[in-house]
Amino acid sequence: CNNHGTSEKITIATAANMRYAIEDLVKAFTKETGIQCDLVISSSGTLTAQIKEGAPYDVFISADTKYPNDIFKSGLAKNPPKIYAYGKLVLWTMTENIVPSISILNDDSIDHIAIANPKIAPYGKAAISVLNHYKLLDKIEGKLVYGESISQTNQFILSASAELGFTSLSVVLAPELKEKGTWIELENHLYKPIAQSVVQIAHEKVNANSSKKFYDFLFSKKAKEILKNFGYSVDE
Amino acid sequence: MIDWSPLLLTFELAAVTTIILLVISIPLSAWLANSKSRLKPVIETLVSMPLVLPPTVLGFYFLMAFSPNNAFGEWINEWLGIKLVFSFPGLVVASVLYSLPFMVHPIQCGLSGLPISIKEAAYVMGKSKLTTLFRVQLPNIKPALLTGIVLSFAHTVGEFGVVLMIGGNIPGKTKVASIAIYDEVEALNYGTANVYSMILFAITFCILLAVYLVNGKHLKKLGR
Amino acid sequence: MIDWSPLLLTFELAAVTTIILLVISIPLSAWLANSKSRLKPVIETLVSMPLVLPPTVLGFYFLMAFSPNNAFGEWINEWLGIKLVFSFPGLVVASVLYSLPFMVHPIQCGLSGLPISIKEAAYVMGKSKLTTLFRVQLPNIKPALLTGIVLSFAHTVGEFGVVLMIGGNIPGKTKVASIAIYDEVEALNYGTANVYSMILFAITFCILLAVYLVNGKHLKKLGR
Amino acid sequence: MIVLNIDKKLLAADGEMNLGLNLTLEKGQLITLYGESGAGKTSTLRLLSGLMRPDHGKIIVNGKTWFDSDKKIYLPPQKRNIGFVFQDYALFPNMTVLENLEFALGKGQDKKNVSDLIEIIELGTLQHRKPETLSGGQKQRVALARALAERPDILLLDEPLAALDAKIRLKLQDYIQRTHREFGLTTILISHDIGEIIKLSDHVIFLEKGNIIRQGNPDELFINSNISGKFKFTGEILKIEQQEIVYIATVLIQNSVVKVIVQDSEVQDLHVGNKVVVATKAFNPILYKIEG
Amino acid sequence: MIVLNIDKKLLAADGEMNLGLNLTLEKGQLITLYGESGAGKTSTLRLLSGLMRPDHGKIIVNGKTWFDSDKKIYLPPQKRNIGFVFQDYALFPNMTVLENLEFALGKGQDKKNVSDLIEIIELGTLQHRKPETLSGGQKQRVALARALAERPDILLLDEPLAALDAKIRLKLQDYIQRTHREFGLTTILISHDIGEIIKLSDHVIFLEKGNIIRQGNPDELFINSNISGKFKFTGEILKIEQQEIVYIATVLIQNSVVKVIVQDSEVQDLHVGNKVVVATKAFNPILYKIEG
Ligand SMILES: Nc1ncnc2c1ncn2[C@@H]1O[C@H](COP(=O)(O)OP(=O)(O)OP(=O)(O)O)[C@@H](O)[C@H]1O
Ligand SMILES: Nc1ncnc2c1ncn2[C@@H]1O[C@H](COP(=O)(O)OP(=O)(O)OP(=O)(O)O)[C@@H](O)[C@H]1O
Ligand SMILES: [Mg+2]
Ligand SMILES: [Mg+2]
Repeated sequence: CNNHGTSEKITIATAANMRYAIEDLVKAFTKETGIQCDLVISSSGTLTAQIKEGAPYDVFISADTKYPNDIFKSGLAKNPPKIYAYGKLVLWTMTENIVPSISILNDDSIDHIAIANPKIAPYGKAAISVLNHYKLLDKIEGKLVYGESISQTNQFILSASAELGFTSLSVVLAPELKEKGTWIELENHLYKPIAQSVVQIAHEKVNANSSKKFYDFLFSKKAKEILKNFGYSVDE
Repeated sequence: MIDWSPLLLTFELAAVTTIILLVISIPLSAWLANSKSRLKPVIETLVSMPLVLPPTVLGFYFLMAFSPNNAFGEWINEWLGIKLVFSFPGLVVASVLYSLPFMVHPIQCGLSGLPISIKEAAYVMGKSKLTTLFRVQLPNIKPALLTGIVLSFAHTVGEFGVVLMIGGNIPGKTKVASIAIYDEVEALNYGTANVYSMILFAITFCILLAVYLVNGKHLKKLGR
Repeated sequence: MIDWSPLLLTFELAAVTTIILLVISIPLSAWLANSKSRLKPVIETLVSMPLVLPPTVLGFYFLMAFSPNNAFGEWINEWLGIKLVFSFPGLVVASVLYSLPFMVHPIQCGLSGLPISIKEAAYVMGKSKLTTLFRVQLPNIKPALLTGIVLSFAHTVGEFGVVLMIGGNIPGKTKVASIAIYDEVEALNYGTANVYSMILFAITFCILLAVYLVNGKHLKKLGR
Repeated sequence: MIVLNIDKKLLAADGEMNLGLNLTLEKGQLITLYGESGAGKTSTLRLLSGLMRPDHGKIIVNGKTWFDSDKKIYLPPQKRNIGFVFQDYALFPNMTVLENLEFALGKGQDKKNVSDLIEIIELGTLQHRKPETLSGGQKQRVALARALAERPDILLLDEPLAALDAKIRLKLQDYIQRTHREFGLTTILISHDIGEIIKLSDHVIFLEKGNIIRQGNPDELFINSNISGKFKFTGEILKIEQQEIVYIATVLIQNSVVKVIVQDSEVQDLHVGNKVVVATKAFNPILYKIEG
Repeated sequence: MIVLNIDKKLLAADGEMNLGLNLTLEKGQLITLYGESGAGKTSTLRLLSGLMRPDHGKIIVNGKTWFDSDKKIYLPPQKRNIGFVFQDYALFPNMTVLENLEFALGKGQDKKNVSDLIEIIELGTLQHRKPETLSGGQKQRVALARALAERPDILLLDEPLAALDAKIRLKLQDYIQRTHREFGLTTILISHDIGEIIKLSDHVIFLEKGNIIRQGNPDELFINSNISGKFKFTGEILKIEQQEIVYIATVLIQNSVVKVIVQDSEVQDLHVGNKVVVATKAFNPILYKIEG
């Protein structure tokens, strides 16, 4: 967010996996409209629970469709969830002498493979599909370590505690991390598309006008460009 | 580049929580130390129970309880005009409940370790239980009070799960240092996270060290 | 459908951690209670410091330190053959460090509250410091030991951030109840989360209540 | 007047012991409780002060009911205007000697009491010290002064002078006696020292295993025959030597030693360590002034 | 033989006080420390037992150096075979009476010692009780027995009998004496009771403000110095009345009041409140035994 001399301000609740892209998005949005934004970054589950108990968030940008759907069903969203981008899965390593590939996962030199918890994180679910596709899951299940969110999975990989790990393309493309480690992108057809959606929250104090502006901005050309830069695919 | 407001908020929260905990725990501990009631072990156990739930989950239950959608939250909101979710008072209430055992147990343990005759001597002098507690018993269990204060304070500084859930991470209002650090670590900005951690660490270290030094001098004066 | 293994793992972790903490804290507290060293306040402060970092962040630092890429982690791995990341021993080490103040401070406080002449009487009898500590001093600070045990145990049961970070949430190996509950809450399966919480709550409640009841009876026998 | 009529079960050496007291104590008297270790002396003081609750019975002090099991009256210790010197002193470790005494003052009482007391117990130079660094005897003096500071109606003394040397002991005996008289106190003392008891008390109560086995004035109780003649002292036999047909007993009285001739018939009954009264009928004393 | 030659700065009533001891004590003797409250008696025992460290000097016991500030020798209390009865008893609250005694036994020592001791201190029925519920005197007896249980070479007694009644006191005096002799102990006792001192001790040391002002055998110190074949007491003048040409002074001695005729020439110097000595040359005292 930045100071633009206007009193208008919205709070955007964002899932952890969008944390890199959202900063650029918000910058562009504020530049365009002068509306300031506060960012609250947390897990989708937490944000959902908080919104249901009246958290003062205006827009909820989730990492999948399940949580926005839940909010919509509870009557707290202005409209049904709308997909703004699709995430992509990568296999990433920090260890110098490892070249990431599916085949290496079964190698004895690999002790731990980090994935996000498939129960709650869409990237984890996608990683499991990939492993299933290669019929690897049974063989390497003992090597899997689970991060509670994509961020935590990243920490397992970055600290090299896990030699390899599945994460989102947006992470490895983030400016801070571009030079770190090596990664390969996994083919799209190996997992169900990771559809990320957004809802506009409906509560009394909501800044309807401004939040609508942001909501619309997310589907603008400018926003799509930013999202693409961060490795998301968008409907065009 | 450092945003100081989370740090300020943290120490404000820790200080307020510790003070409130002292106020609540002193009568509660005194009751526990004296009581022969059958309820006593039950209360002793209950005091520790908030600890056994993961903080975020505890925070989730607090969120449910404090929410204005709920009878209790609504009641607080209407009668006291305090909104407990996503507000500083809410953080305080949650932290107090969560850190209660760290204050209550040491004080109770200190009080029950004092020789009974000291208390009795004050009673016979006509001093009320309250006067005796504040002028005689508490001043003689300073190490126990200190333990309670240090544990509660440090625990509140590092508290994170409960605060995140109930506070909602709103900058300047409920975004305390622990959450800020967590955020930076999550964002893989280890540099900033380290700086925050070091500052938090250094300030807390100085506060606690000062407390222990003063305490040590005090005891030395006593000729111990 | 309840999976019992996280619950078993939790109580195993809490029990092992509490026992190790007792073993470490008794000599440390005894040293702190006796020492007139200038280092004493510094050590007292350091013991509390792990508390002031958010657990996940602390866990992250542990992860860095324990990682086999790191000098320390490598050393442990090579010399002791123990891998501390993503393993039960790692959970134990992290929990021990994290809960250290809950054991050390109450015991220290209890020891320094005992009349000096009791210790001296044992020394004059020719009893070594060790014998005196175990046969005379510790048996006379049961409430303080109890406080330490209860706080450490409960805190380890509810621990979540550190354990999650260092443990990697591996079912049957490092997936403890607190993480399982958190998972269910995150997955919006509030029903299952409630069931888990209730079970965790109920079991811990029974354990602590039993401890306090036994303790209460014991004190009553003493005629207190 | 203090009327005590109470029962209390105690855990004594040989199983349960019933402490049964049925006593009427006159106002203004100095009463001594005497009896073996474990007889129930301390317990009696605790029952009277309200620190221990009788199982049943009544305590009425100057017409006011302090305890009545039938009417369910139980005045808490705070409401009983009592001074108590504990066997273990029970000084407040966090307060200096002066603060201990000042804390004992009631509302609106004069601080001058305290400075007088400090002078009398000769602790002036110690007044800013904490109890922990005092010697046993110093502590005991502070405890006594503290109990007097609150100007109680009833003063309970649980062996207040046991740890004191002869000099300060005599001084404090005098002080107890003087305060007792000046303030019209009713004082109950526990003491094992017969000389002290005879010197100080108007009335002695013998306790044995929780029961009053005898009571009366100390002369009656401790001295077999009623001694005529005015001049008499209690002392202790230090030595008995035979010299031809008579025996010479060396007796310690206060700090002086007296040699007394004892007849053969009397000597059977006397042993070293026995407490005795030395009296005389014919006596021509001379006075020497003590300088200083 | 115990050679003590040490200095220790203490925080006394009136600022710093130097406890300076230069003593040679013979093996097997029973030595009493006597002196005012705060004179340094307890501190002396603590220095000897190793619980307090002298500032400088030497302690040599039976040829063995326990402390030497020059040679930097400091034997810890554990290595000094000493029995100590503390002024506050210091019983272990977690152990029963029996366990307290058994804990004190050295390795391989016979448990029979303990049962003998329990019988002697008459606490048989109390042996399974915890110290907390014992009376003050009962505690003191346990403390004494515990110190004897370890069969020390040197026994240090800090007012071991202060809280006891006369009967048990006499009994324990005998027991201390007997053990002292039987086991060839060297015993150092702190006591304020002159009778007790004369009865028990071979050697008395007078301490005043940290210094030894006199020492010798108790008869020398307490008897010869005080006695001059005469009978004399200190007292206080209560009243002086004129009767014709003589004056009659009423003097309070202990609890008795004596009337003494004073000559005109003497009366100038005497005033009410003066301390005086009352003495006599012709005196035929009679002894009466006190029961109790
Ligand atoms: N740990 C200490 N450090 C410094 N001074 C002390 C310490 N303990 C006691 N003192 C002081 O040393 C002096 C002598 O104390 P000590 O206990 O030896 O006296 P005492 O002769 O045993 O007296 P009492 O008969 O009253 O027990 C006292 O003035 C006391 O205040
Ligand atoms: N709180 C208590 N509950 C039950 N019994 C007790 C309690 N306190 C003391 N007693 C017992 O009551 C009896 C009388 O104790 P008390 O302290 O009155 O004795 P005492 O006459 O003061 O003896 P001493 O001269 O040794 O101080 C003892 O046998 C003691 O063990
Ligand atoms: Mg008693
Ligand atoms: Mg002493």
